[in-house]
Amino acid sequence: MKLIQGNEACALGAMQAGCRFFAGYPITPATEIMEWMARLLPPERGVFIQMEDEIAALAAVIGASWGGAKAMTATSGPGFSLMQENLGYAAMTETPCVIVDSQRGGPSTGLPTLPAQGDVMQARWGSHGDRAAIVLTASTVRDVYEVTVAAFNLSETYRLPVVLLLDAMLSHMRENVELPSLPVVSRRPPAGPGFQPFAGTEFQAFGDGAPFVVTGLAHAASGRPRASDGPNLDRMLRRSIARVETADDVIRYRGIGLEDAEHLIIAYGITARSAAGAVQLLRREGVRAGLLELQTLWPFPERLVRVLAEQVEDVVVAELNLGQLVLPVRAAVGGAAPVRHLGRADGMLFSPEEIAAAVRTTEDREVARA
Amino acid sequence: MKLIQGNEACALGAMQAGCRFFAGYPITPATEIMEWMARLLPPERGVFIQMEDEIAALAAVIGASWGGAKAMTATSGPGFSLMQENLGYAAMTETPCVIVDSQRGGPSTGLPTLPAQGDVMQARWGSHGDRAAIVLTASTVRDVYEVTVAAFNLSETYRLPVVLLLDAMLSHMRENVELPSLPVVSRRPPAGPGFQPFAGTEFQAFGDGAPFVVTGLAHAASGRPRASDGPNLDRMLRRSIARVETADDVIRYRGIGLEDAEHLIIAYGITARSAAGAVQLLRREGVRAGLLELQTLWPFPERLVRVLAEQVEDVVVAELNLGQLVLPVRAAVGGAAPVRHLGRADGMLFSPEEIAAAVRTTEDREVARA
Amino acid sequence: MIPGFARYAQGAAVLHVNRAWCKGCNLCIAACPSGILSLDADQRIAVSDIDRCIFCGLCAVRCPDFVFVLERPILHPFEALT
Amino acid sequence: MIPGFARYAQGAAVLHVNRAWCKGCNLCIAACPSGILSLDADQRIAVSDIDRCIFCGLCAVRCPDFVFVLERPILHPFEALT
Amino acid sequence: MRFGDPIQVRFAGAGGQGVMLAGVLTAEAGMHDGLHVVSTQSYGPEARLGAAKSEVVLSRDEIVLPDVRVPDIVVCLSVDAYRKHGRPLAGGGVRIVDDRAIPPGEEPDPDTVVLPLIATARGLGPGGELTANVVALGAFVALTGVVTEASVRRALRHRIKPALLDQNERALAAGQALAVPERV
Amino acid sequence: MRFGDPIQVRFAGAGGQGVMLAGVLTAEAGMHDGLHVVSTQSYGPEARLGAAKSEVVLSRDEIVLPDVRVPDIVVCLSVDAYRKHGRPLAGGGVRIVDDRAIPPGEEPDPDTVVLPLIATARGLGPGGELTANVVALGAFVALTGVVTEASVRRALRHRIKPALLDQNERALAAGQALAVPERV
Amino acid sequence: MPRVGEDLRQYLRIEAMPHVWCPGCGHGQVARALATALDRLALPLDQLVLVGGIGCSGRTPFYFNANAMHTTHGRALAFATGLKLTRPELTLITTMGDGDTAAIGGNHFIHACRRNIDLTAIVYNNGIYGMTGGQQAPTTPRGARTVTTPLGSLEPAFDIVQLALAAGATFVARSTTFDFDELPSLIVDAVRHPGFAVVEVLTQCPTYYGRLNALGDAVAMLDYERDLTLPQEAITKEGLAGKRPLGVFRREVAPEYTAQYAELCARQAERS
Amino acid sequence: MPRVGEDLRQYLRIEAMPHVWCPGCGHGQVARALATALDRLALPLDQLVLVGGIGCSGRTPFYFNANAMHTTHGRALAFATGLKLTRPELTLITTMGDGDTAAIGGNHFIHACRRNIDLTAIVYNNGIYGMTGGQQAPTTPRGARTVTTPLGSLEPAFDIVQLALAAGATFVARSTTFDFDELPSLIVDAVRHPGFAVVEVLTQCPTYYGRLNALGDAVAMLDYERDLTLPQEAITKEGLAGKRPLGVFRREVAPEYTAQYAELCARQAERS
Repeated sequence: MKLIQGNEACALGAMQAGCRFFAGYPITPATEIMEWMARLLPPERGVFIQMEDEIAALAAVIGASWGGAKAMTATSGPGFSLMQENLGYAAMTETPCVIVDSQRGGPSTGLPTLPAQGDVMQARWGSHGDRAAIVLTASTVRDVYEVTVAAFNLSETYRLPVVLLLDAMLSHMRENVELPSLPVVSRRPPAGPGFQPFAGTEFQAFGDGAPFVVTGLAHAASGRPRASDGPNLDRMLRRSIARVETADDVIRYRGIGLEDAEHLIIAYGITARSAAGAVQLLRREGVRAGLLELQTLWPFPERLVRVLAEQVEDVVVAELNLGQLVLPVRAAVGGAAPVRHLGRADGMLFSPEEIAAAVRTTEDREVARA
Repeated sequence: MKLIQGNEACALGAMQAGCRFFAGYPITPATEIMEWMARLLPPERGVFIQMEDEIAALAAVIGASWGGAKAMTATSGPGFSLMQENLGYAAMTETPCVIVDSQRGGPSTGLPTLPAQGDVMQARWGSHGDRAAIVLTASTVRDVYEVTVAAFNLSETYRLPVVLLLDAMLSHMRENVELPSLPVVSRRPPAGPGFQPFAGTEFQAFGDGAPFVVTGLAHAASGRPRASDGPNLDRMLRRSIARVETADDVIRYRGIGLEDAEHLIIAYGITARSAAGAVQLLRREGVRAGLLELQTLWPFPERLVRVLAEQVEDVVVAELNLGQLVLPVRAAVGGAAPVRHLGRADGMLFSPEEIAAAVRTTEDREVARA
Repeated sequence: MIPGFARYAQGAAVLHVNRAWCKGCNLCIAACPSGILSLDADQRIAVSDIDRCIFCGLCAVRCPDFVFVLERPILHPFEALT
Repeated sequence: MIPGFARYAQGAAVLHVNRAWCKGCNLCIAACPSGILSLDADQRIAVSDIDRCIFCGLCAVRCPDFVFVLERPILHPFEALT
Repeated sequence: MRFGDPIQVRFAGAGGQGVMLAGVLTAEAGMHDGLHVVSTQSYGPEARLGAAKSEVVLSRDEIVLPDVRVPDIVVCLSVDAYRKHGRPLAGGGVRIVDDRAIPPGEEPDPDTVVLPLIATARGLGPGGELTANVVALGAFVALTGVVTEASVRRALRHRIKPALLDQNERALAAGQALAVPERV
Repeated sequence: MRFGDPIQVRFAGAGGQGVMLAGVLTAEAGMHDGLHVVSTQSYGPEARLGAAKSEVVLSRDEIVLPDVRVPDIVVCLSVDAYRKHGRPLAGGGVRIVDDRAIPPGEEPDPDTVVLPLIATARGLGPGGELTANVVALGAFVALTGVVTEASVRRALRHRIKPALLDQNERALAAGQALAVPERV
Repeated sequence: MPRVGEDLRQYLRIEAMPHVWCPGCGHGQVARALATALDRLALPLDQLVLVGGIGCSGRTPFYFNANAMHTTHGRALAFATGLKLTRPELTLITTMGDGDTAAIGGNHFIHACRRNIDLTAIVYNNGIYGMTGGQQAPTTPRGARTVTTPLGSLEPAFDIVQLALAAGATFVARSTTFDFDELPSLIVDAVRHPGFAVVEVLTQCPTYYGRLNALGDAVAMLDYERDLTLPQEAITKEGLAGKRPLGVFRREVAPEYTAQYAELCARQAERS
Repeated sequence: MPRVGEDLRQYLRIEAMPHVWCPGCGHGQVARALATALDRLALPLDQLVLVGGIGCSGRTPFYFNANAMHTTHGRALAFATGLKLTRPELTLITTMGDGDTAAIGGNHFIHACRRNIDLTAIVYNNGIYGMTGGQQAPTTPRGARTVTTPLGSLEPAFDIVQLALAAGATFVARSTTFDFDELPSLIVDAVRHPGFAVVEVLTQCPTYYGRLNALGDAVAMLDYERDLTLPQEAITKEGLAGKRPLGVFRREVAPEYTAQYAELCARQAERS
């Protein structure tokens, strides 16, 4: 049992997952991840470097990944905004890597030391064009450790940049945790000769075999550019998206009281703690509330949400923003139940009571109608 | 009557709207906007400058706006990704300015010369944190001119960065057009003494009155930073979002055959042309199709879409991406009608026949069910 | 009298001290040739004996916190430098 | 014989020319001391009189398109430079 | 008009052969003729190398699709352009190809008119080869009647520097003359 | 325990007075006592200037809310910290304040225990003032019993450099001694 | 009766004080030098814009009674470029730290040097990131400890002056917070210079740089600054002896961008 | 029997040829010089990575039979940094244009110069943006015409060599496409140099720069390059007479980053 900070748990999770390259740039509230990696990597002969900006940090991470290293960077909103171009490059080149965004109040410089969940849509849609995306989050320091390992594993399995969303509270708070050893997915080398670097999810680093090409232009399975072959790109993008959307290990979530819930709360990250508290409060009052805590935000678990929505009277989405994940929730629910949004961008957490009150309001409405 | 390119129409619209500052950086397919502005601005004593990158281009535009100039930049996906941090700054500082993104096949360097509509979500959600957003698009060269003027007008009215989404086809194609003189919204100076630069939508440039503060940190109405006052930020963001969401001049659209449509096609930008062709084809066959062409993508016209969806049997969303605007459409429709998505990321346009076929498929299904 | 400032007079010359802005960094103390400055228990600057002040202004030019304002009839050589 | 290359022989010395890569820029023509290079109607390089070729290799070192390959028994002074 | 509505036209050639201008002139002429027009063209490296193209759609109605998929008329000025952009062609369409642009040993399709466009341009005096595009435009006008000669001349006056106007007008006439015997 | 569950504790003081460490030591001691703990603290300029704080939540159950809104116990080491973070306090709570941290002329609230924490630390010898946080922690342990002395000592051994351990252990004891007469 | 310091209070936004900087931070001394310079320049404050980046030094504009534009990290000069081109009559001074200027903002810095727009850039160089808690800067000397180089930095540091000179800045100077007499004069000269002017100021961060490198408190760090540097006039023929030179390294009148641009517009307007 | 040029074909990815560059573009000549240098270096091609940026020159890696990483605009050196740190045994050469290097990529360039990681940066400087159609570059000479400076550029141009020197690069050289004999040798020296090496190559863009500035075709532009420059050994005491010097400007062995880092790891690993 150790008392550690969320950012430290993230660094320890990365090391456990086999991360051997970190490039970063200072920014509150993510900086401590970098500071920990600066200490943890050299003894393992891993590489730590502080780059000149966040753009360069992600560029270096992608370069390192093509050198064969599991690689990570960590930042917050402003830096994450700067990384969007290279995030798209990582997606286009199917580069495994992990990008941590510890969310703070925004937009812009905003509320640098206060927590938020305002980058949830950006994490999926912040780069231009279409791409496959995996975006994870966590609600406890223990989860941060575990989800960081999962981020690396999924990144390797699907050859994708994986985004892990933390927040200023989770990054900076300390909690007592046990950190178990967890299964780690290794990078899969080419199965045999005639390897095509963009045909599947096997991976060959530069220098480990026949020379090949990596480009952010649309490209063939060989990697060579096909900059005006649209149908080829369309095919490759759909394949990459289908990989994650049909997978059975990508959607991570946790349920409380879902079996008999009449009122569904959907929450994620730090807000899931408050939501769990709200379920406790409500259940004590005899209100059958349930919590769906999403650890995977993207690909959005459409079917799961739809199925649950069909079983309840109403849905409350609580998040520390002015309406982000509620959009795919509404699209998924598709009228199966009324969806109510509870959002804030004031740098504060929801209290369990605030979420419970929102559920009670929908409940009251039911009663009034009945 | 003139034969002009979409990019030229954009530059001419900007000049007509009173744009007197342009900063840009070369990128296909937006570059000609910059080239035209380099010629058009100096004779009007407007400022043109090519900056060192897209980040600097938008920074300079924001700086110029605070100098009192109506200001614009133009780019494509990769540059637009780089602008996301400063786009958030413009939103946070309520800076009027116009950002043109001529979309090309993506992600990353992608298909640099081919059209796409893959930045539709990014234009709304690409920067970290919550913000008010206005995003427009156009489907003809004539519209490009007019919507560019509208972009400036809305930007001034609501003190917001406005994004105008073009695409490689529209930017580069020439069409015969008449370019009328259009009403122009001027920047509104402070009404009287005791002016608070962030209390309303009046605007004072630096040097035109008492000194004041502009910052990307959360701030008071005076502009002075309140970097840990979350409730203040929450209030200011909600106010700014409410301004555009309750306005009656922000939502621009065009309908074809909506009066009696049984099948609703939702399309925008270059795809709206194909969709209009599809409506023609279908109507000739006796299928009552209608087109909702959105010129305003964000704020998303939820009520409009909901109302229309309630009147039809089904909805087809056609767009040159793998599923973007369909998300808010689905959320707005909320089960009122089945929503089918027709997307592509192959750098090609839909033919009218392809869209018509999608509508027919839903129609056939109806028949089969009946 | 400057509002909010403590006032230490030596005849017509006055040393005004804005204790509210002092952060206790010691820079003025090290700079003072007369050794009349020190930190009190609140870690804020205190003037012990204004009669020994030579009104050189070094405290003011060294202070990162705009704590000191000097008022005196004759310009001191250092003054041109501030 | 290099596949895809036209072959111009002068005894044991051979000038191989890959016309498919030629873009007609004139750089080799200007560089050729013997004046035996020109563009044909397709705006691609043509060798008019291989017997006047001195096999200096200037065409090859000037060509931006990797069009020329020289083959010859004795190293020419320029060769060390390529 | 022998072609349907909309009419789709493609000019193809090497970068520098002026196919972009040919397209713009055609579109502008169509505009003067009272038609709706859209023109598009290659961009980037493609536009600078061997197989650039520009395309024009002309119609009495508003134009739905700006891009050309199966043109009614194709004009080709280089071998690469012919190979890359010479096909497909709509039924009843016309392909106008420079006599040096047919790959050696290849037989042109029956719907092809082969003309010495570049040679004719060269014959117009120094710098004449730069007007091969306008010679081709002349042949296109004469052969298809898609746009009127008067409108093409008006477009020329608008788009061509005064110093070069005379030469381009002569090129247009030469192209028309070239095509008269071939009128389809 | 006289407090509810969870117990919320706040340490406040100027940057450099070690309130961050006090919070971490408390949390770690709570962990050794078998409790669930969460600790948080000020960041950025706030943490370096006059009114920094660190907070700890301790509970027998999993902790829902990591942030402290109305603490049960507040420890204040500076005037600015007292002004900014000294209130509110939960009913039945305790406020432990250094005797120099009460603003001059102000009367402390009745739920306040005023102790010479910094003066006591200074009395521990050279560098002693740097252990005011641990003196405060000793008083906190003695007054509230929220965590056990044994666990605090274990946390000290883990977090304090060996060279400074003895001094800190003496500071802890001094704080405890200071508080004994005040036990609430 | 003259009041030393009182004149400076009018340049401050009193309600924003005390400032955010740590005890003994040199940034306050730079701010005082700037206030002194403004006093000598006698500029109308409503025609002055201080443009700050992100980081400790970027907050400077908040404390002045002039226009303040607090921008994004590294981009102050790009914002200032747009503003100055639009309003050449305004006086613009940027306040940026070493990370802001030379890490994330390095590109905008060298381009501003190149373009020669009439702006003044004050570069606060304390060799470390303060706001985020003591990370390596591109000006951190090789071997120095920061929280991201716990065993000492492996990277050579930038010489901001050399970079500015190579990039084409027409006024380039260096001073320190020790040199309370020189610094305001250099700022005055820089602002008066009709072109792009850079003033690098070596300033102390006792909280991080001082603590992590055992350099003592602010008082000791000022002495350290003194010992680390050499005024140009004190350079003997033995050279710098490993010290950093101070003073003005270039002062050269060259075509200024906004003036050239106005001329170009005038020519164009005549034509059309 | 020796074949001039034949040896070079083995370095090319034949199926990717002909390349994308315009007729007479100097980039093909730089590529040939690079192939020649590779031939002399006798590197195993599977241990070589060519890293390109965006723009005409950035496409160079596609035409070589080595590993190719075509990155984002301006960022090639940042990608290369991550790759090289992870795999110090690989040889990395970046191919970037002047806009790529000194406009959008200026910051990564100066930081790469500073860090002294064992990379070679070939900078293709043709004074203009080619891929997008002839816009101003930070290397466009003042007065030169581009499509975004139709009346002539108002901005001074960067001197890439001076920038590299000021930023700390340990090997800095300049050559031209005219100098077909020098250029491959300089690339060989740069690759062999144990640290960060910059080779600036002046190269012609007849399609845009030549046409817009009436400099004639590629042949005329090569003569223009010759007349614009002066080999260092030809510099007389009258100085450069307005010409740009060619040759090696710095060649200095200094601690290389990856070697230092490996040492640091070894020390750390021992400790733990």
